[in-house]
Amino acid sequence: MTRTITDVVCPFCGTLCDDLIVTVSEDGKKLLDVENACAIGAEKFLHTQASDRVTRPRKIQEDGSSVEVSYDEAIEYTAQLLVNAKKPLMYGWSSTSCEAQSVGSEIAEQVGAIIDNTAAVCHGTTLVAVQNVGIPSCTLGEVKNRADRIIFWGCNPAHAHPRHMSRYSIFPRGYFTGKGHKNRKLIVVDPRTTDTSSLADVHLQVEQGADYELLQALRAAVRGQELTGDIIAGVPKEKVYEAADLLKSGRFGVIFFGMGVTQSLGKDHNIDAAIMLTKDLNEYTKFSIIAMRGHYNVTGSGQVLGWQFGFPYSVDLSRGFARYNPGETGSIELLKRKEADAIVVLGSDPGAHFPVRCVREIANLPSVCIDPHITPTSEICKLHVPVAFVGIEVGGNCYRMDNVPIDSRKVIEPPEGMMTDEEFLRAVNTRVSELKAA
Amino acid sequence: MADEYIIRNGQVYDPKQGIKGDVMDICINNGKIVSKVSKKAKEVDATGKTVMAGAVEIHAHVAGPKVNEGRNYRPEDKLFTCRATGANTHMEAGFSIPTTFRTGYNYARMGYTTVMEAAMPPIYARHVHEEIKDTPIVDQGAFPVFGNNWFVFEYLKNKEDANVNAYIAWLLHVTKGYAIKIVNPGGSEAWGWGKNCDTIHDPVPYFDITPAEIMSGLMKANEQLGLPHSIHVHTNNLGNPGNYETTLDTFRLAEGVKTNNKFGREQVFHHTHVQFHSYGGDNWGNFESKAKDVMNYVNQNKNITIDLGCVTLDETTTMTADGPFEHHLTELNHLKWANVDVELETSSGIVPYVYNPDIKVCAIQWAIGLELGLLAKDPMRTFITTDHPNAGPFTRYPRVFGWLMDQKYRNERLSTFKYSEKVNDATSLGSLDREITLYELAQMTRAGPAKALGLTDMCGGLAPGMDANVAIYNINADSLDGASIEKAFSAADQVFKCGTLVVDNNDIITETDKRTLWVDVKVPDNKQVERDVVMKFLKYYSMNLANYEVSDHFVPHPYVIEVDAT
Amino acid sequence: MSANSINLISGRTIQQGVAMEGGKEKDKYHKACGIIEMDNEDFKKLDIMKNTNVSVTSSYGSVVVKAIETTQGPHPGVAFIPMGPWANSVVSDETYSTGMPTFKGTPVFIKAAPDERVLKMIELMRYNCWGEKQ
Amino acid sequence: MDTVTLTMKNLPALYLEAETISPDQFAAKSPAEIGKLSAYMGNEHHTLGDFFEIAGNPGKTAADTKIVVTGDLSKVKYIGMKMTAGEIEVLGNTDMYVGAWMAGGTIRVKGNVDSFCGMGMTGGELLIAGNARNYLGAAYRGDWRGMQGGKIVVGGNAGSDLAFFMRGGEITIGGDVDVHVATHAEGGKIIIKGNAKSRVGGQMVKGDIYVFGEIERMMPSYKYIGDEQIEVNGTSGTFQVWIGDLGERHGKRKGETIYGKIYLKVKEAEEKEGSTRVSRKIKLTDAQMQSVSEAFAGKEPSVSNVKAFIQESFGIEMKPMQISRLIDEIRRKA
Repeated sequence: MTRTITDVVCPFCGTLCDDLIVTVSEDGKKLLDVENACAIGAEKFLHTQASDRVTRPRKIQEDGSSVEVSYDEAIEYTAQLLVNAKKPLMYGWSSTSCEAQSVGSEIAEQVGAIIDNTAAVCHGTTLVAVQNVGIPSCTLGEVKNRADRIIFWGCNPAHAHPRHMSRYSIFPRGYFTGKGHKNRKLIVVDPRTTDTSSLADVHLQVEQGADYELLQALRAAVRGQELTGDIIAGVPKEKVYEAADLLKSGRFGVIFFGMGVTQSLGKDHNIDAAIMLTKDLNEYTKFSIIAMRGHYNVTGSGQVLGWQFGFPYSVDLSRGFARYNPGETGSIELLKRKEADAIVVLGSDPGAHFPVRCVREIANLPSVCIDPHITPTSEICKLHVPVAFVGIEVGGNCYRMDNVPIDSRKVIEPPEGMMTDEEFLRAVNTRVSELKAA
Repeated sequence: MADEYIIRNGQVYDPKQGIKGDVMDICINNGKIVSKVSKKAKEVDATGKTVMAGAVEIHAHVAGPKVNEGRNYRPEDKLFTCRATGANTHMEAGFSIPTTFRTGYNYARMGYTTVMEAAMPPIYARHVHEEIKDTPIVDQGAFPVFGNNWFVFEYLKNKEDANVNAYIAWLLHVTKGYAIKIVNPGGSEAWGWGKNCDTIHDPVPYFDITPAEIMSGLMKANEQLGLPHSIHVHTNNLGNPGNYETTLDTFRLAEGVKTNNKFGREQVFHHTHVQFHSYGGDNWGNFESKAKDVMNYVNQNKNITIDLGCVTLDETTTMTADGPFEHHLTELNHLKWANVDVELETSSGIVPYVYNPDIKVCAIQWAIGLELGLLAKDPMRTFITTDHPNAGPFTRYPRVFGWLMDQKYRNERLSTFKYSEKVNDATSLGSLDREITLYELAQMTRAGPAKALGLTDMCGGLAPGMDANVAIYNINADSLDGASIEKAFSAADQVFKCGTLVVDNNDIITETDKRTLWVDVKVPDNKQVERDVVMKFLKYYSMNLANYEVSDHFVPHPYVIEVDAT
Repeated sequence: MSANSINLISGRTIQQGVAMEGGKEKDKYHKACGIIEMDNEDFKKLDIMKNTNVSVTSSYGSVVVKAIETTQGPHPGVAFIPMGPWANSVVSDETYSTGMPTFKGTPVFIKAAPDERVLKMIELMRYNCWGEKQ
Repeated sequence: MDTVTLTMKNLPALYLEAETISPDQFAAKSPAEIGKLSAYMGNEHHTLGDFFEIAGNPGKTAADTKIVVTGDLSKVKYIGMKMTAGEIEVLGNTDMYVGAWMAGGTIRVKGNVDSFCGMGMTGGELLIAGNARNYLGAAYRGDWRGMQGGKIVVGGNAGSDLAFFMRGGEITIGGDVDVHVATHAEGGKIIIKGNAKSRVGGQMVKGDIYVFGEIERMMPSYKYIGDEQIEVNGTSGTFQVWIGDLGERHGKRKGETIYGKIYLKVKEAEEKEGSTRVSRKIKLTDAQMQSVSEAFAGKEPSVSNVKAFIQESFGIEMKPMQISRLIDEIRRKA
């Protein structure tokens, strides 16, 4: 006998597809099948069934080998580490629920930590750009119902957000878009020809790292100004003018952008220019811009930190009040400059996704990694605390790339005796309070 | 909670019972106002002080997606405005868009105990409730927006009253909403195409309905359902010279409409932040006040209530579900523009704004807000707001009180503008000698808004049986100068929330459990609406219907007002 | 960028995503990320055989990966390593005080290294952090 | 003017936040009182006295107080933050936020400073003998009001995002600058004695930038409108005048549109032949041109390919702008 659970939310990427169908064993202990998910999402669900899954905390020995410890020992170690640190960094918060993030905030406030999420190496520069020039945006349903111009700038949804194009942006038929993709023009801007650009009506193969020049040129072209140079950032001038006309000729356009602009030279300035292009286009037609947030609930972390402290990421609480400046309080800077003296990682993998100099610093610090998987981070931290998979073995609220909140569902039981990250954090928080009171 | 208190010898102002500054004791037991308490009751000496019910905020933007976007995209609003973790308080940050913790604390410090969030986009309801959960002390409700909703458009167009009512009941239920909010009806949908509805008779593109029909239809539905609050309207054409005609056209929609409810509410129509809707002239050069025309109408029509939306002359952050207006604003001041169009439901926008006293228009806007308040014949139907944070942060209420209650205080401000003469030419403020009294203040901030919200037997008054929300201010009728008023109302000496002493010696001493107010309406089963909802979610929403409803754990302390409309 | 340096970018591939969720300690991840995608032109230019190991060196570090022909090209002068520890052994950590490293646009030198081995995830981490090499 | 000398005696384990090192804070205090002023290390509260030897006495007011800070200050942040008057002299290198939001007085740093110095500055002088890193004279995150007044002089080089959102005041850089100069500027004057990379004046609405060296890559949204003979801080010469950023909105004054302006000094050599474009030094021989056009016959030549090709075949380093012009030439020939 099996049970099927519908309307399940996928905890992989910021697209938060919420139409998955999961089949589980009658006792709710085994996950048997996942429908509607992309390859990555399906793998995420199925990995919970791995036979070699770590189910108890592990301390890493001097010699690199690891010994199993109890959750109580892990809680004590984590609380002590946080209380004794002068400037602890609490990083991650993306692969978890807003409820767990809130507990994290309480701990961070108690110990005067710096709390940062994966926007630091993802869309942090997007948030900075938004702080500089704002962002005219819309929900993904608006795209589905109205959009006839789609621009993918420096992103490759075919790989990074596999169901994005079919659910929201290219293929769906909406209220005003009955013809689906037939009435949508797709422009892809990417230094590579990608599986996404192969679908495009227009591919602008921008010179890598010159997006800012191309964007400002486009803005000038939209204003009918004359451009200097006949090749603009690797793109022939005529093609720039054609693109400008194509954008202006639509009724409702959307720019989706990703790591191609946030992580290339110029960073926030690239997005800044893209946002201003969007704003300019609203003088001719309707245009919106949406960041392709990658990580499951990174958006939610930004929301929670926002209403609790006023800033979306890289929040420095060390002085008892909240401060923010990613160029100083961001995880990368802190590790590069050796400003932090301890680190707790939850729901993220800096070991895999930070530059090597920062990874080396993590390895040198007192460190805890709270993550269901064995990861590069878990391998270099002093303590690895495995927890239940959020969005699969425990529910909780999460925010989509367009900031729409969705309450994710629990579909199966975690392995016997395994804690959820929220439970673990609550225990740590209680212990921290005791230590502080003492 | 169970504690007994007796507040002795205060000068009590309670319009609910018609008490006008009499020296008397107020008794509290078990969270409620009572007529007497036992010997064990703790005493609070209020001699020479003013005692009022906890104030009721009828319109502010304090929780939800656009508020938080405002926080996150304005780090400069936090610069040097933070307050460190205290003995009884979390960290606080933000001036014009404070964090949820500071929002709760600052309302409580000023003696406010009930706060309504003015605009909740239904698909974002879960977010609104997450923030309400993290806003300490004050009771809160949120108004879902209906004025640009595709279901509403279609049912009204087809004159399907029963379906309109059933849909409203369903949406209030799934969003845990409190009342029907209407923002730039039709205009925010038109903004989906970069267009707008400038008058209440402009048809909404592709939907073959007008703003007037939307507002009238929802007003009718509101009374058929008998909801606690009336429709809560921000009409078309906000913020433009000459818009007072649109405003009066909108008011006239209420003519002849009778109220129907069991909550003691007398109005059928509430119009918010009227300051932004009382402009004459046809450009910013000949921009002038039409407060007189607007208030003459309001004074004569008893089934209308309004709130002011007073400009406080600060650097603030404007945010509204009126998307096209924010675009218009960013074109004027070139400051950063955030916009979110929400599928099938609404749009919204945010732009920082500096109300500079040296700019003529800003000074005139300031004057209009105060004119409206001073021209109000019935303080029970005219409520003080700043449309926080649009015309200024709610933390400036005490200053607005000062301006309204002390002619000298406001004239000092009026006479020191760079363009004082022009302001005097464009408004009548200089000629108004009225000074709002403490009793009228209690009407405009307590009894009035509570009654308009249908909460007249719960809050906003000090009658036995009502929630023990009480504020004690160190001021009295003998010392009502602007500066003292501002000081006293900025930080109450004591505040009780449902019988718990939450503010003592002007600061927070505890975070009692707040409550979330929402309205659950029973209507006859309606298969067609059920089918329509399923269909629309399948075809047009980006989210599955099963994931749309705000489940109960997002509302840990619900206070459900049940309405039977079967 | 000097004459024979290549412009390195890193990013998501669906294979990397699937392998990542399947377990980063597994072979699949190592196979999906321990690679560098290059154009034919560049293979010729640098005189490197397809599907052989190469050493990639930048001013930020060095790593051995397997060179394969690009799956999403052409992009002459640009090489691609899927996001992960291998890419991050060489990417630029310059943030220009924005907090964001330059994951895309690091000048690297690529040399044939047929005798070198592509380290497994755990080996690579230990080697990068503590200089251990099994 | 009376002088207080702070000498670092105990190096902080982590970075030290010492915004209290400012004449406004010191004025009319005894050395003992100064020693009790707060300084923070992470979440630990300390005092200046814990880290510094304090000698001498301040004046009655900030204006007649001079502070000399010495020792290893490379881990000290916020020196002179928000100062309104008086003097600070830093003997050596120091970290971030030197003179941030300063409104008056003078800060002299003998060594280098890190990022975010002179942020949101409204007045006074910030004089740095060495190099400054990123966001010098810039705006705080989200603020549209960067440096609004006062003067910043850097002897060495400056990093990226110099004068981000600048509204007024003057900045002089003795050496080179990194990418993004005066982005979003709406006023102010910037003089760069050395070279600039790219994104000079991007999204600039108003303001003047003078570059004595070269600009590696001019924004495509800037337009060359001719040469001018001008004098800048004593040195006069011929400058190319570029207006932009043409992608931005621009206000009008008396019916005339106001643009951001970049003045690019024309090198002596070029002045003779009269300059019309950025640096013409490098020119390919016809033979070289020939081989380039052959190499790319029938292809869609991208700037980076051609650049690389020319580097390898002739060992010539050319600027992207020159390359793109060269590509047009090839096109026209073909």
